[in-house]
Amino acid sequence: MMLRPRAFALEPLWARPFSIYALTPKTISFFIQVAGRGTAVLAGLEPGAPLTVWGPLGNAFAVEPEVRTLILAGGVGIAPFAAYAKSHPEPSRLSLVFGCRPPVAAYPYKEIAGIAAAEHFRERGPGDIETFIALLGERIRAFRDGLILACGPQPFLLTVKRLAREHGARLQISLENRMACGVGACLGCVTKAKVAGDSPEQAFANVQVCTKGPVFWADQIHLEGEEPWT
Amino acid sequence: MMLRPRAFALEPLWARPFSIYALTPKTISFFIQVAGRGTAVLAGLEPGAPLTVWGPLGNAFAVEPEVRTLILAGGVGIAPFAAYAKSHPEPSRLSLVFGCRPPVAAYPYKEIAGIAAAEHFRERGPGDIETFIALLGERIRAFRDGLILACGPQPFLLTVKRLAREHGARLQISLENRMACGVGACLGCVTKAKVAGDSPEQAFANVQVCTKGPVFWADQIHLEGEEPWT
Amino acid sequence: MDLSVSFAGLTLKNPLLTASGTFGYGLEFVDYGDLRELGGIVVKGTSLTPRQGNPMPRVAETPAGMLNAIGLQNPGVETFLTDYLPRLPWRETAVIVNIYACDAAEFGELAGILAVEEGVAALEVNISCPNVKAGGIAFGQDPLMAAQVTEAVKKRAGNKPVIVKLSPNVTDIAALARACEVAGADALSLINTVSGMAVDVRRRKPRLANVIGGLSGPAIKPVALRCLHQARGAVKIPLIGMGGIASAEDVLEFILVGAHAVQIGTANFLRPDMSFRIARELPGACACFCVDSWESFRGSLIVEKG
Amino acid sequence: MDLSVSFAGLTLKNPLLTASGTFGYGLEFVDYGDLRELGGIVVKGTSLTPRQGNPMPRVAETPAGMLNAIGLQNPGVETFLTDYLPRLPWRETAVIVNIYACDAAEFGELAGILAVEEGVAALEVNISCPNVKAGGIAFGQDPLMAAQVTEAVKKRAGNKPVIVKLSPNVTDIAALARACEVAGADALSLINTVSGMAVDVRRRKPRLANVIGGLSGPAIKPVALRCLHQARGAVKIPLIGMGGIASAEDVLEFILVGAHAVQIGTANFLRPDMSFRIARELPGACACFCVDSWESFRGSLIVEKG
Ligand SMILES: Cc1cc2nc3c(=O)[nH]c(=O)nc-3n(C[C@H](O)[C@H](O)[C@H](O)COP(=O)(O)OP(=O)(O)OC[C@H]3O[C@@H](n4cnc5c(N)ncnc54)[C@H](O)[C@@H]3O)c2cc1C
Ligand SMILES: Cc1cc2nc3c(=O)[nH]c(=O)nc-3n(C[C@H](O)[C@H](O)[C@H](O)COP(=O)(O)OP(=O)(O)OC[C@H]3O[C@@H](n4cnc5c(N)ncnc54)[C@H](O)[C@@H]3O)c2cc1C
Ligand SMILES: Cc1cc2nc3c(=O)[nH]c(=O)nc-3n(C[C@H](O)[C@H](O)[C@H](O)COP(=O)(O)O)c2cc1C
Ligand SMILES: Cc1cc2nc3c(=O)[nH]c(=O)nc-3n(C[C@H](O)[C@H](O)[C@H](O)COP(=O)(O)O)c2cc1C
Ligand code: FES
Ligand code: FES
Repeated sequence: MMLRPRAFALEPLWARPFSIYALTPKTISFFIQVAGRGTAVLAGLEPGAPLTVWGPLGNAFAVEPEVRTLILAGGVGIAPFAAYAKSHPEPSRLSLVFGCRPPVAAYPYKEIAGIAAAEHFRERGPGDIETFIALLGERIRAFRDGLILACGPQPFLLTVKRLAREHGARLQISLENRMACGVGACLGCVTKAKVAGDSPEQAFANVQVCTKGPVFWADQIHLEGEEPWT
Repeated sequence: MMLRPRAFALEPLWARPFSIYALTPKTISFFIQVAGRGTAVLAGLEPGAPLTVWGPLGNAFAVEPEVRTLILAGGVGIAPFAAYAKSHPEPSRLSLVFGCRPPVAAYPYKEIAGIAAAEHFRERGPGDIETFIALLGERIRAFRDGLILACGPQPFLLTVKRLAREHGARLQISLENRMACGVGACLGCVTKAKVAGDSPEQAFANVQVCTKGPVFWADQIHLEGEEPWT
Repeated sequence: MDLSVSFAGLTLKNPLLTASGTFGYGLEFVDYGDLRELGGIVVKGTSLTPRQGNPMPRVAETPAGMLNAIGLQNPGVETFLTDYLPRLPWRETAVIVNIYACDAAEFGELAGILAVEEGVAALEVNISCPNVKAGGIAFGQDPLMAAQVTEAVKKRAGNKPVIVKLSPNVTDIAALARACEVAGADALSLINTVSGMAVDVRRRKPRLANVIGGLSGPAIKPVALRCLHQARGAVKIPLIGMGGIASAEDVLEFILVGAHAVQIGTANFLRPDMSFRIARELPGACACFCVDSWESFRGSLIVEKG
Repeated sequence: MDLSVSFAGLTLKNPLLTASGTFGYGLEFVDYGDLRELGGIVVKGTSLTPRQGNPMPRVAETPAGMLNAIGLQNPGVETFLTDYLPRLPWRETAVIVNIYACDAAEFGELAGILAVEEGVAALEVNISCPNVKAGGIAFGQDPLMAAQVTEAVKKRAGNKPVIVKLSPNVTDIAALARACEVAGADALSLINTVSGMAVDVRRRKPRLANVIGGLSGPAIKPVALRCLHQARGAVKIPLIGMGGIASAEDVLEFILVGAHAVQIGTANFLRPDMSFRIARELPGACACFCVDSWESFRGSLIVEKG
């Protein structure tokens, strides 16, 4: 007889990057959405299964206790904000706008809503996206003197960046580029960013998202799909 | 953070071949010794884990109810003989000689010993091997008018074949060539065997162990490591 | 959608063929599926006279792949025609014969024998035999020699389509592809195995008796796609892609890059019903990836930079 | 056993180097191990002037491997010498600089700059730049061009050992190896990545912006061992083996086939302490496989047939 366990798979080679979802002195938690093979393997692990873990890498969202802060999260982009909200010294100054397609109960939304002002929007069909973009626009305008933090899918980030620019708001974005080494060595995860100064004429350089990011000031980077800087 | 489950391994590509150890209308059992990566993955499976299984392939040891039959098993080579003994119509005519290095309790020896005459020999150190070979020689001589069946590691099979030839005994050998396709298609598992007739002058042809074997009459095949046929 | 494809004088009910040497004569797989579900079968490399092949061991596993040095063991073309071909459902599933010889004349002779066989849909010419006169470099590694073999086969093949199978072990596969096209090939198959080797540290020996063998399986899929892409840019004749295909999505990858058909090889060893499964999963995969017709999908890869 | 090796004017405390482009400047890994545990570090490909590299995406996963088309992003040789080299423990661990240029003159210039740097143990010449004049074929794919580059570097390299890094994407790697030996190379490194490609069926696009990239990782280990074996048969100068090494046993495989040293590349991405782990596991693996000395073990592969 020939036997072949399905576990004889050609498993992914690289590790996968995730944000810290919760941290205690004894445990570290991740909030993981199954997106493909690697996350499916992670989701299927038995309790106690061994893992190789390294990090944390790079930087984190700015914490400005005195400043009204708007969190914009799309889908699993909400993951890093649970710990952010919990450790923020002035959660009363925080507001969250969360957009998703699956039911909101699938996400750690309530946790944040228990600490900070929060609202959510579920995209159910065509046309909803325009309503959501209008909502984002209103909120960004309301926080144009505060701080805005965003994490989510690429089209979401492009929209948020455009709206923030229109309203002259300060915006930080967390990028989710594909990563191989996760230590800044392979140059596979780079994004175009201004290395110093901020004059529009200055050339962009390719910097590692894994160690120089993942969080960037939106006006310092060029997103994939964005029209060239003018 | 970067996460990498150990299950992200570069798992073996091929299925692995095993003999049927026990069969009931609802279940099939295998007796598997961990020899490398593939068997280690199999051994580590959780109950209920899905497997791809195909077979049985090829032939099986001869059953000659009227004939005194000697089973020679080395190590995990004992696996196919549990079912053989249990389904044999005249187990009183069966004898087993079993050789191993780990304790005999690690093998399904008792099961066969409960049905057939059985003795075992444990190799513990240098020099033991000569004693075992002498024992094999004696038993083979005693069965030179009967039928001898052998399964075990290559050096064991070479010794048994030589002794059987010396004593003019009829011997069947089960081969454990490395297999890729397990259906006779890839020609990766072949052994040199006489295709028809049995004159020593006849040329050997390469035949698939997976479908034309794994059991062969010893005088019909050329084992790896054996001096050329004379 | 209509899964059938027509090219180079062949009509297949779907673009799935099995790769030579990995599917025997098809008959080994009848317990695991219906051969008529496949677009076609490419049988084991067949030579003029029987060959015993290389000594053992002939196969070794490698990460996501395998090495083989079978050495073209086969019973010869006559036995194939009398013992195997009549048992195959060649009216419903194309039977393509992979032919192997060590000089152009012998290739021509083989082609002549097969040209008159109704059950043979096409010839696939395996030009990986090392040419001893040319210092051991294989026919398939030299554009001139590849062209000579192609011409010799074409001349004797009658109305059978001639498919030349290219090796990836070359500096410039586009040059090989062009040479075969100019010499009259009706289609090209690519790729054959990648030259490789494995060793056993404990025994201090190569894992193959032949030392060097051919690497195949998922490990080489990126090499196969790259060769296909380069050949696609170099010639106009239809291409048959292969190398590491193990799913319906993999099949679509090769067609996206420009293949008219594909072959499933080493994946048949992962489970013997693999080719049948892929055939059954293909319609669903087409729907899932919004593929409406082969004509609109084939070669539709968006390449911004060459 | 004594793990140190001396060859081509280099003395390494063990035969483990890290492969260019996979270990940055070493400094990225200091949180995961002590650089002085390694025989040496080959730094990222360095050019005369800064380079921004290719557009994104630049990397893609493949079965047991990966593709990259980084495009040699690097800050240029001057920044390397002022900002990186002084921070490396070059007295205790060999720092080898991988150099990259698109013509022989520029290669010579780079060599001249590095020749006078005490912290540089050797130069590794990356000849995979496509030569536009020669129709896009890379220096490393043509024996004549490879020899020209080797000579140009050797002339300006002073007493620094010159290691030429060979590409596997050639019909005849032995010819390339011989050409570099004759041109004065002190050692050869092999292999660089295997040319490959991957596509995304959903978006109908290549997975790399550059379309074609280099395949590395365990998938290519059989190709690497085969190239090493062929080069070993062709030249007398020492060889540095690499391609898919991910364990101490893999290291021994390359030394068994004839390498003086090895490089660990893609495996550094499986876990950032990989090279340090392999360094720690090497003595145990030597004991387990009865390796008493590098001299007796190196190239001791038992080959019955060539
Ligand atoms: C800094 C950072 C933090 C992240 N934090 C979280 C988190 O907290 N929770 C969470 O669920 N996910 C997070 N992600 C995304 C997560 O890493 C990807 O979903 C995961 O790598 C996908 O792997 P896969 O093998 O399942 O999917 P694949 O089969 O590799 O790909 C499936 C799909 O996901 C896309 N994808 C693959 N890798 C990435 C990647 N690195 N970034 C973005 N898209 C990718 C592919 O393009 C494809 O469309 C984070 C990513 C980064 C870079
Ligand atoms: C017809 C047949 C019946 C078998 N029945 C049983 C059985 O009932 N129980 C059992 O435990 N084992 C049986 N085996 C042996 C079993 O298939 C191998 O032990 C297994 O394939 C090893 O796989 P691995 O990945 O663990 O080892 P690998 O890492 O592949 O190799 C470890 C060691 O085992 C050797 N090896 C690998 N594959 C084989 C093989 N196919 N045959 C022989 N040696 C091999 C290798 O040379 C190496 O020395 C049988 C083999 C055959 C051909
Ligand atoms: C065991 C084995 C035997 C093969 N025999 C032949 C052959 O006889 N003729 C041939 O042209 N190709 C032969 N090949 C090559 C395959 O047809 C195919 O080109 C190659 O394996 C790549 O496809 P894959 O990765 O899907 O296996 C053989 C491959 C394997 C693995
Ligand atoms: C991300 C990445 C970047 C690389 N950059 C270089 C380089 O700058 N110069 C060079 O000669 N080789 C470069 N290589 C090739 C490696 O040094 C090595 O030759 C190849 O990856 C094979 O080894 P591996 O399979 O262990 O990775 C790079 C490889 C990778 C994966
Ligand atoms: S993942 Fe390698 S540099 Fe960021
Ligand atoms: S394993 Fe393929 S022919 Fe036996």
